[in-house]
Amino acid sequence: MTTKSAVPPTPSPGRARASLAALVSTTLLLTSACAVANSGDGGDAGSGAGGTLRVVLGQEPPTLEPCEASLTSTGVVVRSNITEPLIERDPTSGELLPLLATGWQQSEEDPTTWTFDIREGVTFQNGEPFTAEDAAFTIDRAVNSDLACNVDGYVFGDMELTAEATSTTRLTVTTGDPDPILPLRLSFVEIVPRTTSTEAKVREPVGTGPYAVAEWRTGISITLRRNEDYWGEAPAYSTARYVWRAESSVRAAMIDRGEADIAAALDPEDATEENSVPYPNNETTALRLDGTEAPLDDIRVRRAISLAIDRDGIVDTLFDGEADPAAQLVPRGVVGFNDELSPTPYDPAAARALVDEAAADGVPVDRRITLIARNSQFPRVAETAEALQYQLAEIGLNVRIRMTDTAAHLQYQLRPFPEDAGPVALLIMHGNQAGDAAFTASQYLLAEGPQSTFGTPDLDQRIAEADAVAGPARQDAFADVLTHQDETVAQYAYLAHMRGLLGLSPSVSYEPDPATGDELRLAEVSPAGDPRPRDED
Amino acid sequence: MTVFLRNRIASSAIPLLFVVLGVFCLARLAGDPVDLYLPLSATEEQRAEFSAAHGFDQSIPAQLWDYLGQVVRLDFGESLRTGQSAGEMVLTAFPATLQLAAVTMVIAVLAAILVGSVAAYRPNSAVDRFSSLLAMTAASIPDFWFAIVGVLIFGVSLEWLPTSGVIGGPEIWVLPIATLLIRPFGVLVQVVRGSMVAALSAPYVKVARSKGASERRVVFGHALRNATTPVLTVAGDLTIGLVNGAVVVETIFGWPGIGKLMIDSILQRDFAVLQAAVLLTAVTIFALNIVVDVAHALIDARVRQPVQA
Amino acid sequence: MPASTETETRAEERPADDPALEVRGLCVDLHTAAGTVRAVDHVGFTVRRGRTLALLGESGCGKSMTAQAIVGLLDPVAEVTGGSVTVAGTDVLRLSPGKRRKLAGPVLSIVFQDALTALNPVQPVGRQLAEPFRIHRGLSRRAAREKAIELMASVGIPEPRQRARSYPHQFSGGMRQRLLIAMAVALEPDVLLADEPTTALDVTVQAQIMRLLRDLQTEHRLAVVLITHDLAVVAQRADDVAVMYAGNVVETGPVREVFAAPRHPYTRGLLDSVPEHARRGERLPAVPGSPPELSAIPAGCVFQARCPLARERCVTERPVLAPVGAGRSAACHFSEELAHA
Amino acid sequence: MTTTADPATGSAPPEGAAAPPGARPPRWWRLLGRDWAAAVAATVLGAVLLVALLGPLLIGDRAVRQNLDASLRPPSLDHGFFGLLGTDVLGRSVLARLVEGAGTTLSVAVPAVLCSLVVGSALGMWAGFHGGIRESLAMRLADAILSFPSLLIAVVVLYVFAPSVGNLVAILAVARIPVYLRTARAESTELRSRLFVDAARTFGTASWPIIYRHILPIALPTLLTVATLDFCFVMLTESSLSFLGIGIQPPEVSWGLMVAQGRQYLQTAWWIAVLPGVAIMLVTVSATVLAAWVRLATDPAQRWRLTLPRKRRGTRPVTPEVTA
Repeated sequence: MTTKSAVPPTPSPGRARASLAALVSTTLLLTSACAVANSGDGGDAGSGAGGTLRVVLGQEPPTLEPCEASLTSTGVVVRSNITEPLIERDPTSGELLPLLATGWQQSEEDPTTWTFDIREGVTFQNGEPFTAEDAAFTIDRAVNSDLACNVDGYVFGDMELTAEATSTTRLTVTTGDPDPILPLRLSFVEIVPRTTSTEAKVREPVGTGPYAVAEWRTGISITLRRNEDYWGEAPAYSTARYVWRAESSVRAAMIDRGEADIAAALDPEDATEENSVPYPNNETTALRLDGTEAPLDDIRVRRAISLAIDRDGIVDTLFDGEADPAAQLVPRGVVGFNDELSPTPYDPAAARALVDEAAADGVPVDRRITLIARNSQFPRVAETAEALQYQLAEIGLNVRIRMTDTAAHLQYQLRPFPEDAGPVALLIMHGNQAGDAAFTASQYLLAEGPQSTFGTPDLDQRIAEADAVAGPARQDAFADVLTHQDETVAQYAYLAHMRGLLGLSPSVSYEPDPATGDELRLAEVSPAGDPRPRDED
Repeated sequence: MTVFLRNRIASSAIPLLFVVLGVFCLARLAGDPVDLYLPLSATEEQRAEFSAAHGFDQSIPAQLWDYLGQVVRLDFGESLRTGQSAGEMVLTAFPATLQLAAVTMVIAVLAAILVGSVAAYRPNSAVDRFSSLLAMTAASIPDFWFAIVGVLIFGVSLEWLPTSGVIGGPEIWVLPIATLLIRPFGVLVQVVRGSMVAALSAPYVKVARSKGASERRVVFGHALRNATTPVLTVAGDLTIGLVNGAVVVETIFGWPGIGKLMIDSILQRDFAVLQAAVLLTAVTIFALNIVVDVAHALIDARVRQPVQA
Repeated sequence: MPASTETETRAEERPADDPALEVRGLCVDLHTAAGTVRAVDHVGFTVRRGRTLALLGESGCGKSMTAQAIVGLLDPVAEVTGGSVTVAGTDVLRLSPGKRRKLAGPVLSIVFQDALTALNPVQPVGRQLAEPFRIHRGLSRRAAREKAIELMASVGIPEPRQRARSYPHQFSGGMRQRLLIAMAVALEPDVLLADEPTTALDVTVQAQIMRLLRDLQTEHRLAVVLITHDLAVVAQRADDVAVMYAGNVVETGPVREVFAAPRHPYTRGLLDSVPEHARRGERLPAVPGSPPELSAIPAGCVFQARCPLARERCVTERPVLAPVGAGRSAACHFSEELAHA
Repeated sequence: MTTTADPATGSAPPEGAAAPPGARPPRWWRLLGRDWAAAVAATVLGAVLLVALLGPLLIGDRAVRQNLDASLRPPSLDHGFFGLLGTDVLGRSVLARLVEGAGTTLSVAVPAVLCSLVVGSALGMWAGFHGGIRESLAMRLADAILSFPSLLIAVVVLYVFAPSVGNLVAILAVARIPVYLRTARAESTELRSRLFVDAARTFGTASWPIIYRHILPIALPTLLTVATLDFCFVMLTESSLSFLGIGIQPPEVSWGLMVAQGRQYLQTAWWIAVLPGVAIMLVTVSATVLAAWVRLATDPAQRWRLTLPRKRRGTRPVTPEVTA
């Protein structure tokens, strides 16, 4: 900052003043001209019939791409609102119901082939008619393209699948091996028109649903407009607007204040009778015990852990009673749910005895176990981890807590597991949205399952057998698998079947179901005092 | 001045490169995004394919080289999470943060000068003690705490202000700004007070008084400008803090700013967005520092010219 | 005191022999950790227009505080507890701050010793010099600036128009002191207090500054109070002198007479310790011992501890400043003895 | 330079007032006693320090002892000493946790502040003293650290490496270095130009002794003030990291973590978040008050302010009222 002249030019004080003025005016300009705020669109007018339904989510959907709808944050907006599948599963009964397909059938002679009758008179929001060709295109796009769609991995794994439209109203799907639950799998495929790109994922999709994307203001809101040409019953609200707030207390405050009609996932301490309703959300929490590392490789230690957990205490104080102690990984309503299993009783004395016994046999019970949980996995997850840590310490185990973010948690959740992690007790939350224990077993119970640390050949065998049957036999077979895992493997110390809390303004009427967290059907929401029958045709 | 500016800008390029480099490597240390973006049951081939598609299969130096090549062409890559252009996402988010930061700092500086000067005028008086206590308390309130209490009181109980969001009139600014304001205000009041006490006891203030200058002239005409240097420095640092992300405020009030974007992209291992965001904020911060230096020079001639021996 | 012999250059409302500044019984108390102490104890003196009074004393004797009390710029620890300061017929100590401000500049003005810190470092000097005109004459920015440039020329700053835009740090020490003096005389005050105006400067520059002060005094018929510890400066520049010791004036009178025949042992001690000719720029020579702490000023004579003449009376009774000749006073019980010594 | 004792124009104590030659300056505790605010601040800090050091001995395992039946008890006298400030959701005594948290909080904040203070100041003074390329190198380093998202470092360190108090301290310390670096640089640049440093330099002294002997004593008060402000900042940042889930890891407990976790219970159980918040506030306000006082007390030019009788503190610094 040196100048060479002896008497350097100096700015007059006027110039300094001018620069201050410039600063101030720039600031004002910045604040008034930029587009973030002050762009109210008056759509806030309330939730009367024909008005706007205001929904507040926990986070902005990363995309609205239908083939990513198995991502909760995407699906909650897309599924059954913007796009629809061929078949829908009743979240409560588990029954499959026709939607864009009016009927379906597995071929008698060739169990690898299924045919679907396509509903007529349905148009996409862009005006194009919906045909079997669109359905075939969608399935092909979701499963066989290079898009790496979430639904592909989540529902279909590495299944071979070909879809073909034999006429405008008839679709044939062929699988490599016979698949008794193909219709259930297809209920996850949201139908898009043929014109959708196969090269890239779309951010704002076109579908056949009751609402169409009107505007997505990145970071601020997504607005859906009622699809006036919808083939089914017209929804009550002409518009729906989603916003997102990360803090549960703010979402609750928005309901209390009347700024939102529906709020996703409230924490128990923010929920009141007036602003929320609880609903079972199909999620089950448990500790997954790494059976390959001492001392967790000893089944007595694993059983002791199960005995040491005060499930009733945790459910009552931490979950405010909005959960049920669990005895298995799947909740009631899922095919394979075993009614005869009951939660392990809280018995620290017995647990301690088991640990002592193991210690006497040379099991290094004082080796440090890492209890890994994920931040904001569910409300009060940190407190839950602390309670578990304390209860396990009470029976003489050496446990430390490690809270992680999603990415780090996934490294422990999915094979290949991190090396040198030592014995890990992973706090998992498993949601079986498909309603069939096969999805649980293949992931969590197989010895080499992607989310399983160990197993037995015997258990693998039973799972394979159960997967091949259908109907009541399937139920019994999977129920048996779950019992068997408890008795001989005991990889999991179950915690609870969770319930969600949906923020609901008194001005709207809506009844959440187990799928609400993944699929919030706007068409089922109506202004209070005007309860609409759920369309369950 | 132009020479100075040119040198400053040139000398900023290398640290900027280091920032980019550091972020690039640290981000990759933070973990593999493959698991986050692929379905839980993705096969090995799918993983390999995903990695190859995004270049994660290459060595880090190779990735870095490619990235730098892209940056030179102003191509910041694509978000893993949303599929949008990272540069675009960052540019969309930045104005929200800048607006918050600018409004906050203008208010904080003006208010702090006022309160700090009043406090410094009579050191240790009741007014001084009270305003200092106020400032210190303000500076030590956790911001998320303040924000949530603010929402509960003004949003829910009193219904004076909207709870959150960016849709609406000027009232939506109140709580976010107030939350951001408390700390800079608290810190700046103390800085202003300190340097004003020093300035007011300087001999030239006595000289000004001996010329019959009014107290207002003494305080604002003579002392204040001398007291500006430390205030400017601290205000610059505080602004940097705000530009680098008002994460808490953006998270709670749902402001689509760069802080929220950055933390999201960190948690989601969305490298392209993270790198673009850091690059943009880093450039802004470097520019801000240059502005502060220039302001110093404008205010104090001694910075411009060497002191005569 | 002898009347001014200078020719009057301009008409005066007040009679020429009316004192421009009259200080009577001025007391300043300091509030310290140890309690309240008296730093300036009933100090009094008079200065007429065109004349110079030197306030002579060691560091810490209260001379600067006296000056600051007169112009009303005491630090908050210090408090005027008594006396009067009469300027232009009014006791400024009884004026409201606002009225007092009106006098600061046009009537009463002060030059500080360290010009680097006394000039505002972030304002161009021209603006600082223009300030008195803006405040008291209400001149426009531009007009005040012209006045400032004139002023700079009048105190001998070369290229004043260019230099007005420069900042204090771009001037040499002597130039800065000139600027400070220019600022003080801008509004042609009646009384100018110069608080060690040359302390920080080297010898040749000191002479220039003193010459400048004298020229200005002659030109404007200023009454000057010159605060210094430099005997040589007093001898050459002052008409009258007031010697201060531990907050008290111990001797006053015309410089020539006081220096020729001091009537207070302290004054004498000062003069004796200078070999033959007091040299310019030399610090006040040492009188054996050191001044008393303000918190421990004895009941009797303040100088008793160092005084060669001290006797029993000095311990119990404090001598008053009493006339010891034409226009001279001293505060010593034994001033007569000194006269004949 | 220091022989001119006449303070007529400076802000130094008026002649002979505060430090008469040979007199001892008033002892610091007497000065402290005169300033009730500083005295209270010192007492608070002393108490917190004592609690942090000795508290854990008294509370045993009560900070982690859970009792799900005693969840969310409000502060009351009914449940013994440790129920005085209520319990958290896991039925742990908030009082015991505050005591336990004091230690953790201080053991994060104090080392973090000290590290950044030492490293940043040393670098800054060195840079400011030498100027030129070394100065711009240090300044650009500061810019780089400032513009680096410390959150990213936090995430990497805490998720990839072990989350420990030591790592947390390191992150917070590195992130705050630029503040001291810039402050120290500014001070030493200004001081460099002063004569006495030049004189010392021409005698061929090495730079570090000059920095240590001439620059440090003058820059230190400012740096210490910045450090006190930063003390507060570090505690709050630690809390914000907990808010984002990457701070102190349970079952360890710090005030910041308590505030962050307790924020959910603001409406239902205010004591969980408010009490640690108040603790943070008390400590930072006390630290700031005490720092301001220390600064006055150690600055010979300012110390006289402390000696003013209370009633005169507020009087305006000009135009003394006439009482005679």
